[in-house]
Amino acid sequence: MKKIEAIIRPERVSVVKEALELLGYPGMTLTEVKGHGKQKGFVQQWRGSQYRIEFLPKVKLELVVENGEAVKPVVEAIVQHARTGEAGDGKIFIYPVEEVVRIRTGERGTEAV
Amino acid sequence: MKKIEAIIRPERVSVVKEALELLGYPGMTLTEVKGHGKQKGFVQQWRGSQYRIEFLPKVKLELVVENGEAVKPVVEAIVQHARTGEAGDGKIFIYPVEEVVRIRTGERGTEAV
Amino acid sequence: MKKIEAIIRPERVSVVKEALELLGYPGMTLTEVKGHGKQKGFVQQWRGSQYRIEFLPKVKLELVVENGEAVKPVVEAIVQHARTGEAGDGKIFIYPVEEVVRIRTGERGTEAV
Amino acid sequence: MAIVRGWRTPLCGGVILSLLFAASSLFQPVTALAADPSGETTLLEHPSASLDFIWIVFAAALVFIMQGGFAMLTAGLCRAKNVVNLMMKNLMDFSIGSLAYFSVGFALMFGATRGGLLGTSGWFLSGESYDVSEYLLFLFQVMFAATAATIVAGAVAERMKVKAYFLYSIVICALIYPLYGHWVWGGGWLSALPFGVGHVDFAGSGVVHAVGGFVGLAGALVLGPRIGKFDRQGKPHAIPGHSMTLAALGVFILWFGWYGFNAGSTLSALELRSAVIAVNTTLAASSGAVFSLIAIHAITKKLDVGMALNGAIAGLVGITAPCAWVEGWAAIVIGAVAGLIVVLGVLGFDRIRVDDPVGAVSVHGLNGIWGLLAVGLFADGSYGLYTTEGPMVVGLLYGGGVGQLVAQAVGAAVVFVWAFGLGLVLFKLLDVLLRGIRVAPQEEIEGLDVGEHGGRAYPNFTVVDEPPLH
Amino acid sequence: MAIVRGWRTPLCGGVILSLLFAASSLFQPVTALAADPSGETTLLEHPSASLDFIWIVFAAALVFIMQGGFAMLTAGLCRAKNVVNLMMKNLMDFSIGSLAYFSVGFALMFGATRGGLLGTSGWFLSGESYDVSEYLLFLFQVMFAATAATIVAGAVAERMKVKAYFLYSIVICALIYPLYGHWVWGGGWLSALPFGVGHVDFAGSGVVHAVGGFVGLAGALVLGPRIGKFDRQGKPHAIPGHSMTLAALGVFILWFGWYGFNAGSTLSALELRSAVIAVNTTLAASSGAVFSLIAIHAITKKLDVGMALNGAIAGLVGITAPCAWVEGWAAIVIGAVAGLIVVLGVLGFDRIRVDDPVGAVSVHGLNGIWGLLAVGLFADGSYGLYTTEGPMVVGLLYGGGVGQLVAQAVGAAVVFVWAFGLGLVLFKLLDVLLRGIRVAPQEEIEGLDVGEHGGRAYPNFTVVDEPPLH
Amino acid sequence: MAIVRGWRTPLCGGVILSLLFAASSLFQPVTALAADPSGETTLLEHPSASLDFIWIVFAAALVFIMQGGFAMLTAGLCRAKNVVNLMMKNLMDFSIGSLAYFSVGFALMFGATRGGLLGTSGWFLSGESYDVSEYLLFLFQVMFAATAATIVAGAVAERMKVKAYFLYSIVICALIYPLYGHWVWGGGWLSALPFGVGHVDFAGSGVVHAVGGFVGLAGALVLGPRIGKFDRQGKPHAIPGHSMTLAALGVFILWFGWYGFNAGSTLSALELRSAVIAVNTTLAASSGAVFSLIAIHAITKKLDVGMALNGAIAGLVGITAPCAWVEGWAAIVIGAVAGLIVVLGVLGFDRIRVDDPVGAVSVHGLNGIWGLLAVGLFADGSYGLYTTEGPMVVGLLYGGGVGQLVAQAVGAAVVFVWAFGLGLVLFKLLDVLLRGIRVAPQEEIEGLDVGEHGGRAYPNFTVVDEPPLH
Ligand SMILES: Nc1ncnc2c1ncn2[C@@H]1O[C@H](COP(=O)(O)OP(=O)(O)O)[C@@H](O)[C@H]1O
Ligand SMILES: Nc1ncnc2c1ncn2[C@@H]1O[C@H](COP(=O)(O)OP(=O)(O)O)[C@@H](O)[C@H]1O
Ligand SMILES: Nc1ncnc2c1ncn2[C@@H]1O[C@H](COP(=O)(O)OP(=O)(O)O)[C@@H](O)[C@H]1O
Repeated sequence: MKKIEAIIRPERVSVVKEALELLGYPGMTLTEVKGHGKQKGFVQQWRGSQYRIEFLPKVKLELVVENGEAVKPVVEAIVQHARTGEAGDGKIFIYPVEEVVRIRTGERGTEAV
Repeated sequence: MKKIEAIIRPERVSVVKEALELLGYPGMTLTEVKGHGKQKGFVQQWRGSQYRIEFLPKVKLELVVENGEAVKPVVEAIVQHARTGEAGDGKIFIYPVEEVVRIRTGERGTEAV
Repeated sequence: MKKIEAIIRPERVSVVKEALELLGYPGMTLTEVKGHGKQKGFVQQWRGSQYRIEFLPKVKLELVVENGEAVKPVVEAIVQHARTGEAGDGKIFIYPVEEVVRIRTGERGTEAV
Repeated sequence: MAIVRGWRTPLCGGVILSLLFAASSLFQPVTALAADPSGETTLLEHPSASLDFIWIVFAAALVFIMQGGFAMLTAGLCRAKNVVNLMMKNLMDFSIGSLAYFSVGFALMFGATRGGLLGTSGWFLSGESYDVSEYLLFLFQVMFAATAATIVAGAVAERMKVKAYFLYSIVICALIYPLYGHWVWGGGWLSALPFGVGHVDFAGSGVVHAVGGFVGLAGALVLGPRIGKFDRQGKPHAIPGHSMTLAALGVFILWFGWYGFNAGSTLSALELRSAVIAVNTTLAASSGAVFSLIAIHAITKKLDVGMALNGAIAGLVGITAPCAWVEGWAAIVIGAVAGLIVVLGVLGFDRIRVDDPVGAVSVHGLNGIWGLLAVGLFADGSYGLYTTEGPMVVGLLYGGGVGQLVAQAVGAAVVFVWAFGLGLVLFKLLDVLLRGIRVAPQEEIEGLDVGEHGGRAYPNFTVVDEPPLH
Repeated sequence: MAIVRGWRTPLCGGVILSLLFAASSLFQPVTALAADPSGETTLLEHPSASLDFIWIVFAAALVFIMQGGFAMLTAGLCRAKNVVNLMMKNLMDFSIGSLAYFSVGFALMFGATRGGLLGTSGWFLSGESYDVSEYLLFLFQVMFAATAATIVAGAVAERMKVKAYFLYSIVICALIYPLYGHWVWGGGWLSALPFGVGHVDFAGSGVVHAVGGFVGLAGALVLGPRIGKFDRQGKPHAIPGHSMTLAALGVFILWFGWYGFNAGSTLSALELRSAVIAVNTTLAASSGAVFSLIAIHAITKKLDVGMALNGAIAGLVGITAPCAWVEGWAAIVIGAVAGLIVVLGVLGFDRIRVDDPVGAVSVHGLNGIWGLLAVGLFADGSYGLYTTEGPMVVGLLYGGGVGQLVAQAVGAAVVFVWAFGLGLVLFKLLDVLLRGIRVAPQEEIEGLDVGEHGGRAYPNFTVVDEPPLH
Repeated sequence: MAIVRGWRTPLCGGVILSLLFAASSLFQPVTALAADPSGETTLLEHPSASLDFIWIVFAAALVFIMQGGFAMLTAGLCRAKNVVNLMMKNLMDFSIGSLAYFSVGFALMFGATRGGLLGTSGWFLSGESYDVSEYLLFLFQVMFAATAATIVAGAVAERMKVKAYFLYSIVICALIYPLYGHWVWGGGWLSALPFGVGHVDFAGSGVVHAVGGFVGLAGALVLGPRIGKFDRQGKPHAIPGHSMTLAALGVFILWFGWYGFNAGSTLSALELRSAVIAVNTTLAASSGAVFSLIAIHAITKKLDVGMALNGAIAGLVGITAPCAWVEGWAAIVIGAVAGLIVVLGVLGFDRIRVDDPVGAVSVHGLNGIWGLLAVGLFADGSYGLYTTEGPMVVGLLYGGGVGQLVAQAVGAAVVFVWAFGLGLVLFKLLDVLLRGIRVAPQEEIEGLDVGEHGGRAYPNFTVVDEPPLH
């Protein structure tokens, strides 16, 4: 089993989510995060004096899939729908997952995903 | 070392936490997340027009344990205390961890957990 | 590729970030989390009756690096700059990462980091 | 404040009036109609009425904004997940309540009395009551009725069904409040008690605040405590409110509105005692805040802002009955005692496992009683029966003997029995009628907003429910 | 409210005045100067003026705080990411608008009329207009002009460029509002219509609210809907506001200020009808809230707080024109209809794809019209032409025939054509001049605060944009 | 506003009064008692007093709500982690301060003067001072004292110990404010300066705002800047406030209350100049907002809402002294200059490393001075010494010569030396007595709420401290 973790733009979440559901992956977890990378932050102002916001709001989308083969279509769907072509589009990381448990039933392994 | 990551209902956090402390695992990290899975969202209303909330609030509980043996009791404790039997109870994922460092002391490995 | 995940004090984020940038690692993702460990919570009061805050605010800093060698300097930089020497300084966890994709370009692997 | 029919003519007002009457006789006499909807006749016969209209219209507006103050205070002291529900209740208790008071309540309270028990004229402010003076009195009074109604919202917060609350709002504004009000301000039996000058309550420590507070107590008891408030051992757990800025704003707005509440209760601009009233209001609120803070700091070593905010309101409630009859230093003492009462009340109700989320029973109920008794203690004989005219109201400490204190104690006992008793009956009845006045546990945990209202208060923020995390 | 030059002397005011005049003749006669900047002469000649000054200064202050009410209501009903922008617009429409009204608007509205079309004197309140009575009238009127201006902020929220909004603020306060105002309150042609007593509008359902509402409609149309409001199929999507506590606070503050708005529009403390006006204001607001809630609950089965809040304001807008001419029960009916109108309006504009983020067009525009017509239906003949003096205003239901209703309908048609028409021209023109009055899509998505204002409203909170997450 | 003993009888007031006196002689003469706690005698002897009581009670209520305005503005401009602490300070500076002013301050300010230096009668408003007129004056004055006190809260925000602040509140209300107040309004030496008509300050640009502003400057200096405000190179870093909606609400409430502050300072309803005062207040605030926005936009190209909000208050502070003596256009100029001053002040204090979190020193201190000087420049000779009666106040630009400007400059110098000097002494002394008036660095970083108050303002929200994240 693999975890696909994508850091994406907040405004792309809904289209990415729809694409993943169409692919048959409804289960996912989202976290509001702040990111810093190639994309530059921006300058803000407070009563005349300026300051820089260096971390920009992003959404971390986590999705555990049953096996390695499922990774490819999911990654492609995310790349396709999350991309704008500008700095700040984000990244996808793939991690190994050793076990999954569904709390409701206690099922384990691929069935639980 | 393993990381146990449980996505659970916000209202079960306190009992799960107590159970884990009793087991001897006080260290843990919580994140407010939003999840989507088997559990259906619900319809909300704003000045007469309706909209659907599809992601429901969940809490992600992360707990790194010193070795594989520790995983079982922890997972059992979480399943037991987080479960309501209804859709939306959440999932537990187990990941491999390669190293742990305690920032305060610089200790590494199982001692640092 | 490795993921370095550090749970640190919110007020140390800016110095840690600067140190990591100096080391050449600008890309990172931050999440507001709440933690519980050696550090004790504290008692609060509400209209005369008291309650305990057991989870304290922390920031989770995630940083994926291209290879195992990069881990050491990064971990050292974090330990050095995040440490206060008091309970609650937090921990660093290292995880294996199997793949990285840059959404903007579709690049994969170490180039994408 | 007491019933006013036509315009009071104290000695000096008489000076003005007789003078102007003399002059008006130069014109064709206008036959005084019973009802004067345009105000022309009223002004002609009582030129000083124009002063009173300014005074009361603005005072009523000030009392109105207390609704906003209560809304902010209650919201601030409750959790974010129930705030839509609270705003709905705060808006609707006024809206429904004012229609109920217009239809029935005002007539029961200020209509021609039947044996000192209830009023019987002026329904819907129609017919003879379509008159500027009647409308003016209604304007001021409807704000008071709605204040009593909204006090209860805090005590039953975070668990009562909206529908139950709507029905309750009708009953308090149409029946519970007006009937007791008739006994004190409508020429009813309490004002005619044979002790002291009879039971008096200048601006409503009893009529408004104790009524609201004790109906609230009944509601809190029938509902039972919120999930999580007491653990299995019965130990109370704090459930902090979601915004101290809104709570503080609420207190400042309430305090502001209270100048209309107390000073406006002279009902006449010719009562210059209004200055003393307003000063006493200020001092008692200040002293309530200071002494509740001292008390809670002595007990817990924390500068507890929630308690200090409650303390300011407690001081205001305490001075509401005696505001016209006492001197500045006495107002400070009354406020100080109110501040202590609220601290002991909040801690005490927690101990006996009554869950009153915002402290409404302690603030309005207990201090309403205290305000009534304070008249019997501190009234200094410098002011009369709601006017400069005698008989003067004199309390125990100023040599007035125990008479006034007895009259006050009787009123206090009656308001407790009436409000708490009818409150119990009402909520029990609603509990049966509506198959429970309390929302389902699941709804309570999720928050009342998501269910019945279909929406949350703060959709752009991540709202966390603190208590489950400790 | 209608233009006042010097002080009205109805019969009974006359009693006082003639009396005091007689007395003043004992002193050296003071030559009446055209302009009296100190107020000494005015007081000497019209002692009752002192009452009117108290009345109007406080009423104006109450109307002013409605700016704060609008700010909170609009902010609460919009998203957190645009709130700095909204606060800026709310502050500046008053600030810029009041300077514009001082320079030009007041003279156009209340200056000596040229053919009933526009006023032509009193620019910058200088020269002859440096007079306490002129300043007093300006004080009250500038608050009304600014109210009209700020209503539009809600309809164009979350997408209009700040600069465009600033320019708009000048035009509405310097031209659009004052000219229409002149026709109704400045002695202009609408007030002289040959139907009924001419077109009347006691406190501005038409002059203030319909003007603001329909200029807002024009703005919403020229701008187009916010990104995400309608999907490709044209289906409306809800974009919930970020704070129901602030929205509720806004409504309470507005309601509070409305006592100054409506009762203050008597412009004289000698008009005791103010009591009836204030009661009607209360009842219509209550009834608006109750009936909008009933309506939306009937349709959606949800106790929708946003709609109930809108309903209260709708009731207030509806009663603004008729407040002085109707009885209590009629105020309730007027408010109830207003509550229904706002529900149908909000749902209807969604259906025809007009995006009005806070419902300003339904609340102020549609109900502004309703208020005007309600005069022609419910006026009961008990009150005259902005004073106790005749001719009395009588509506259809009270046997006044169709005349007054026609006069009201003409005014309603004119205000729609004028405000909507000029609004369209204005925003189209600004669109060309400023190369678009709408911010760039990227800025709209990120929120207007980060771009033009360089700062967000809530930097200590994590703000999430709900809609993209559903 | 200046001390009033008994009721002023200007020419025209005289008309009314002599008339009524004549009539009252028909009755048994009532011996004028020194103290009239019921108000009966006062009304009989001065029937027009009833007007003044209405006027002042409402004006005082309006000034009171400014406390809520300051609370919201200060809270909005500071960080969420310190908001409980700020609400506590805002509540308690009024509560403690009003008790201190009641005990000592009022007597020092308005008691019988000893050589123009200090008042010496009226302690605790007891004895001869238990009188409706004395209570009325106290009512209005205590609001002013508390305003001065609360201004300081902003300048010392986010780092001063609560206990130190409580002690400071006593001293400013019992000593610093009343003594300077005595010199200007209590018949003291500044009002008797031999230049112009003596130093004048209509509603307290100097007495209230400059006193608060410069005591605040002393506090900010003794405390030093907040951690993170200036980096090691001394470069200022922005520390944004946590809620622009609350900040904006605060400004609207303050502006609203200012109508009571300025117009109420006539202290008499017979001064029709109140209309001019209220208009000037409106125009100066508007102009302050507009010009501060223009200035900051010119410098930084951003539409900085924090600065525009500060600008509105700056305009209000600037017009407070001259409000009764200038014309509309001059009010606009005064406000415009105030708007520029506040921008330069805020940027300037940042540059010289004085950390004033909300800009209180620039808004209230610098513009307090500007307001005093503006009288000497723009007073147009149309209004006299706090009344319509002469000598008229004439400034340099209206041919009054340099005399009045000198009187104003002397007062300005005195208020700076007095407030800043005593402020320094006070805070240094408290620093020694309390072993530091500043909280520990760890507490400052965590926020003051968690430590001393044992609770946070927003427990249902995740609060992030923005600056460490940039
Ligand atoms: N090495 C990394 N480790 C963790 N998160 C990263 C890393 N690099 C980028 N990110 C995340 O991805 C987001 C987008 O990165 P950025 O470099 O701006 O994108 P792009 O490469 O497409 O321009 C960042 O805001 C950050 O949250
Ligand atoms: N494949 C997945 N990857 C990541 N998170 C998931 C996945 N499936 C479920 N979740 C998380 O678990 C939560 C509960 O899932 P759900 O399917 O509703 O539970 P259940 O299977 O017990 O009904 C979701 O809200 C989501 O946060
Ligand atoms: N085993 C663990 N798994 C996950 N997170 C942990 C674990 N132990 C500690 N943490 C995180 O690290 C933070 C600091 O831990 P703590 O034990 O207080 O630090 P220290 O060991 O330096 O005193 C905690 O608040 C928690 O977020």
